[in-house]
Amino acid sequence: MSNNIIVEREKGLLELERRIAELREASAAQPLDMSAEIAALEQKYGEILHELFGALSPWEKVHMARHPARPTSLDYVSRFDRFDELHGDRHYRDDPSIVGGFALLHERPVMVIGQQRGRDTRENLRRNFGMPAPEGYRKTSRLARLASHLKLPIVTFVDTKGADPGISSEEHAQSEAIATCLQTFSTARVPIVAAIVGEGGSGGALALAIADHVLMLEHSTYSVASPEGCAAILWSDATKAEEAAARLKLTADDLRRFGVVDEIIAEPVGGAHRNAQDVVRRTLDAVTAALQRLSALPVERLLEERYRKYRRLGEWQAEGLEATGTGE
Amino acid sequence: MSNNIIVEREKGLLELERRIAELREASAAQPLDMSAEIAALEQKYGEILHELFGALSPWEKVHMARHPARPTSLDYVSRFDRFDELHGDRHYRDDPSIVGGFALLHERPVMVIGQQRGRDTRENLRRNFGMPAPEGYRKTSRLARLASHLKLPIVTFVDTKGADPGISSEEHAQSEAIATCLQTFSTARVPIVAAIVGEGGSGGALALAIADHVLMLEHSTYSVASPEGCAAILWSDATKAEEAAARLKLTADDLRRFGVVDEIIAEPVGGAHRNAQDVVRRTLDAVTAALQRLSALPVERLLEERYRKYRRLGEWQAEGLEATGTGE
Amino acid sequence: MPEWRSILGGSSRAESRGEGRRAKETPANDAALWSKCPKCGEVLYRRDLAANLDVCTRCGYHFRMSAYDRIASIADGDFVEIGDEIVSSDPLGWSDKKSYEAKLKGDRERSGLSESVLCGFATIGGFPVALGVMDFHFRGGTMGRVTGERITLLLEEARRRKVPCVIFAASGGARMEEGMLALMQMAKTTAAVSRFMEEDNFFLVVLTDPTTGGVAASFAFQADVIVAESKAVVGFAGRRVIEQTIRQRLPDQFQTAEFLLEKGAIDMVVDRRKLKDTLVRLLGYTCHPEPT
Amino acid sequence: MPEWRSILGGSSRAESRGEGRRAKETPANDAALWSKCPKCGEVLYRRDLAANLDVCTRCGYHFRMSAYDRIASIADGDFVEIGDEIVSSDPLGWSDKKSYEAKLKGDRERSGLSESVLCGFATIGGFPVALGVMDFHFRGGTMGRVTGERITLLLEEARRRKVPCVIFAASGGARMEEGMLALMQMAKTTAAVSRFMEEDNFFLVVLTDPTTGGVAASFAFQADVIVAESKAVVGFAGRRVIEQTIRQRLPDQFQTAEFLLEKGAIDMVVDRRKLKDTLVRLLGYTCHPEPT
Ligand SMILES: [Zn+2]
Ligand SMILES: [Zn+2]
Repeated sequence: MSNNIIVEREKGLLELERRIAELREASAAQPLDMSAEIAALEQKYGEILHELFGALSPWEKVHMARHPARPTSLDYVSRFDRFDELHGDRHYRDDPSIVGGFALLHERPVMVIGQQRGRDTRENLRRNFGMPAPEGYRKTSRLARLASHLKLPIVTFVDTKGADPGISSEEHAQSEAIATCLQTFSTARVPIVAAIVGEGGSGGALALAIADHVLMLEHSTYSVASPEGCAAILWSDATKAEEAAARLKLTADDLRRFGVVDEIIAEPVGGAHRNAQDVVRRTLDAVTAALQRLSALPVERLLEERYRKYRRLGEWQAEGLEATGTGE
Repeated sequence: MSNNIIVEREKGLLELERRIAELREASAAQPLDMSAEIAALEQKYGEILHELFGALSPWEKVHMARHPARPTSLDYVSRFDRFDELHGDRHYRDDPSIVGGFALLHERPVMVIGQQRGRDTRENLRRNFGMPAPEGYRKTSRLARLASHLKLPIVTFVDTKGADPGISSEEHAQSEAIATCLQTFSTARVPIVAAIVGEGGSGGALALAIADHVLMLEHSTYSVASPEGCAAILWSDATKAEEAAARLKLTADDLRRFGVVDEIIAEPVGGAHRNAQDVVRRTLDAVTAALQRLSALPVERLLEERYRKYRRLGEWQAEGLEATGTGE
Repeated sequence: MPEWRSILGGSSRAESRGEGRRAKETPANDAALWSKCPKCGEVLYRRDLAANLDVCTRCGYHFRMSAYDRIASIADGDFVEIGDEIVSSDPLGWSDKKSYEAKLKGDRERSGLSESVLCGFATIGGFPVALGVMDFHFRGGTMGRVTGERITLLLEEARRRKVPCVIFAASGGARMEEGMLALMQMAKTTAAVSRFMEEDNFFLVVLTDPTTGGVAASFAFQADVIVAESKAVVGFAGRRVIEQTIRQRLPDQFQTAEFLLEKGAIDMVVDRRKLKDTLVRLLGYTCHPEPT
Repeated sequence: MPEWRSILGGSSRAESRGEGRRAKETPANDAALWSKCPKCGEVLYRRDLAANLDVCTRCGYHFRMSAYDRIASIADGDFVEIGDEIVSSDPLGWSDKKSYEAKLKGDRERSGLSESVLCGFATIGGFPVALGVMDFHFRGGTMGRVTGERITLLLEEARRRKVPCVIFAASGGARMEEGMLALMQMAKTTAAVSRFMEEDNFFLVVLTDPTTGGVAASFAFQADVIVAESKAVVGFAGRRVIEQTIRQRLPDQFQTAEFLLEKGAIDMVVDRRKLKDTLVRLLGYTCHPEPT
């Protein structure tokens, strides 16, 4: 049994999917017209789909964001016109949980950097489940500095449970590595677009998400801590994760409202993996539209607006207790 | 038996030193006037000293530069008005073969960085015989950048056989670490004074020696490779090290002539350790004099002159085969 | 425009804000005059402990210090607070709303603080500085919106005045109850530090016990010079999280200041009793006049 | 002012500089038409080997390539050399003077090169670049005064023309016989790279077998992007020096391009037969016009 409630729920649909496929095959092989039966089944399928996934709770979105079939960073990068991967932090190691390099997106040269988890156990072990070590964050900073030096806009894909919490990561100054990322993205003299495509877990996600324009997929999540972690910290009870998910305001809608996210990419009913190609296409279109707009700005204005954007988050008016920067 | 030919040669003097000390003691304890005997012995001692150490060959200077009693970087730093050591490369390790930090020299705030060997086996193991690992060079770059950021002049002390040639140093990109030092010192926007106080071994020494003003102690050496290494490379015979030492032009006089070194600090007969306090004092005076001069230059001029200085070394006139940059 | 307000009058350790400021060390019963050292077990007379800067007179254990005591121990005299008009509410409407606001209220009363950081201007050994001090007694030093806003204000004002900025960090990380708005303070403070440092200003951070998570991984580890107090626990991930991940107990030394020094992550480890002297020395290098 | 001179006429692999340029692979006897692969033992017809860019047609072993062949394999056509009027003499008066000058003379004759690097301007896939190519066949690719001077000239001229600079490194390190003047070329080339890169120019280095010592530790590892040829040995210290220090044999994989990739030191490892395509792609990212 999967730990993922979305995967569990999908199992009921598998039988229906199999039957539709069989009918289609049969229909193609014989002269009999079965289009009515097929249409009926497909309608039923659509109804069930809506019933199951039409309105997802925050907790369901947490599982959707973690869905093993959900498009990963490389699924997006592979749809760029071209990609040449660059490796390493130049000091210690190439961390496979971060992929990055030069790319062409709709003919525009960019630097792309993403967090990469695996699809299966073997790849997950290699990619450390998408949890970057300090070496990964240092590769990120290096590539961002290189992009700034070469005047290439930066595009990032965020998809991580969080930074790696292992011994050697602490020994190698994970805090410093993430802080340096934040500083590098704050000061990079080129447009930056970030897309939260899966799980956006805490500081380890933010390290790649300081951007002039932040996109977020409809069912992605982005939070100060994982719901499990939050529940453990606040109530010493990880089983209250569902409650924490609701309270953390980690959905795209919430974050758009708070001004943390600038634009939401809609997903098909049932999640991005049900029509990955379309989601990826629309995401890349949105990235390009944002880059087009941002590239027109003089660099000093770009940096000033980036500063103000983050400056506003959590800003307070002196006379009142109400925040001024919580969306609108 | 010591491997150091200077240490060996000094053993003959020990008996004489002991006798002079005894005489002095006796003279102080009893009314008898022994000043004539003492003077005679001291004159003899001076004559022997001159005979043994009056004119050192390059090979003898190699051993003088390696003399275990020769003042090390910390012997100089300890004579600054004040020193606050800063540690670490911020990534992996604090390398004890590099010491550095804020210091006051004749009331002037500076950043001081030096290569530090040990005086005994235990300290040598801790300090890796003064051979920095990449972490040491990264600490150096970090402190040099910090100095440039805070507008503090940089003072370095060079004393190393060379960069550490171990496995982990290669694994941690020693080449990149040294190259980054060279780049950092080339571009630091503050005056830099380097003092070659012991052995200046190859690229591992140069990493701390790109400076606006380079001082060198009279019997220090500074060379493209150790004489032993050079002999092994060219003639596959390390025993020809003495011949290599002569050919490498590694003495202060040679290097002053080539324009690699700007100023020579004289040593007492027998070497710096025979009057360390005086040598240290004169070295620090020379550093301050250089800083005084360099601090008066506008930073753009300082950087331009630093560039030209290294630009000239090995420059050729198009019409001839003679170098233009070999001295003055 | 922020409004200035002096919270400390004289040059002695300020006693003006009531008992609250010695919050955690003070049991509910105000009459309690004794504290027990958690390391060596020594029972210490609280006045002696305070006179020794909350360091155990027997074994040198560093108790967690309140922000007010910290300022009194470091600043020469007056501390002019800024940003104190900015206080927290409950931006997420943390469901059972009362609980978070009640916690804030409780911590305010117990600590005498309005938030987890106190920011302002002072002199240290005669050098004018922007000074920020976090206090673990207020919501575990977590960084919420107000924490980030105050630190940002401090850095912006320090940049305007061209004075060094010194921040004492003490934090359990980002504050859960303010969600992503808390996490975004990492971005905000980092951007402010970057602007401050771009103009060759001196940024000095003192890591105190404990400094972890979002505070460690943002402005704290951006500093020019990073000093840590003896034995302070400093890291990104919490010890429990790591132990759960690797399924084994970590050595005691792990994530201590001394461990970080060896790993090259910080510049120096300093005993609290020598901390002011150290800061004065360090500030002297950049504020020193040219020799004549 | 440097004087320009074209050394390669057509767009095919230049054959104009005589047999010398295939120096080390060619035995003294010019009639020898065969080369043996040191890795798989295959005996290869030299014309086939050349057509395959000096890569063993059986096992993919990369023979060391001459600078002329390299340029022919990478540049689109014309290569306009600069700095060729600068040639080495014996600055130290290397005692038994004849030996060093005789070695230079011998290498010049055998390799057809005047020094260990060939510098000039060319286009790669249509992109104009400054191109420097070191050749291990000339004094083991060691960096002497002329090497450093030519590379510096190249970088200065590339900066003036605002074109990317591509350097193929192949070097045993600094040249002993030129003593400290050779070592100083590390400082000189590094300073030139720093100036070149300060103005947002693109610097690309290809590490070929072997790249060690003073060349690795100066301009080579400063590059924006570092590509290495398959199986190239790259490091600071020589293998023998390390083995003597640690008193044990090193694994074969140690210090190979693939090893460095895993250790994060370089950006990519490329088979020589795909190298030109890779360079064209990489150059395209910075020379690409804005989309309309
Ligand atoms: Zn105690
Ligand atoms: Zn072969």
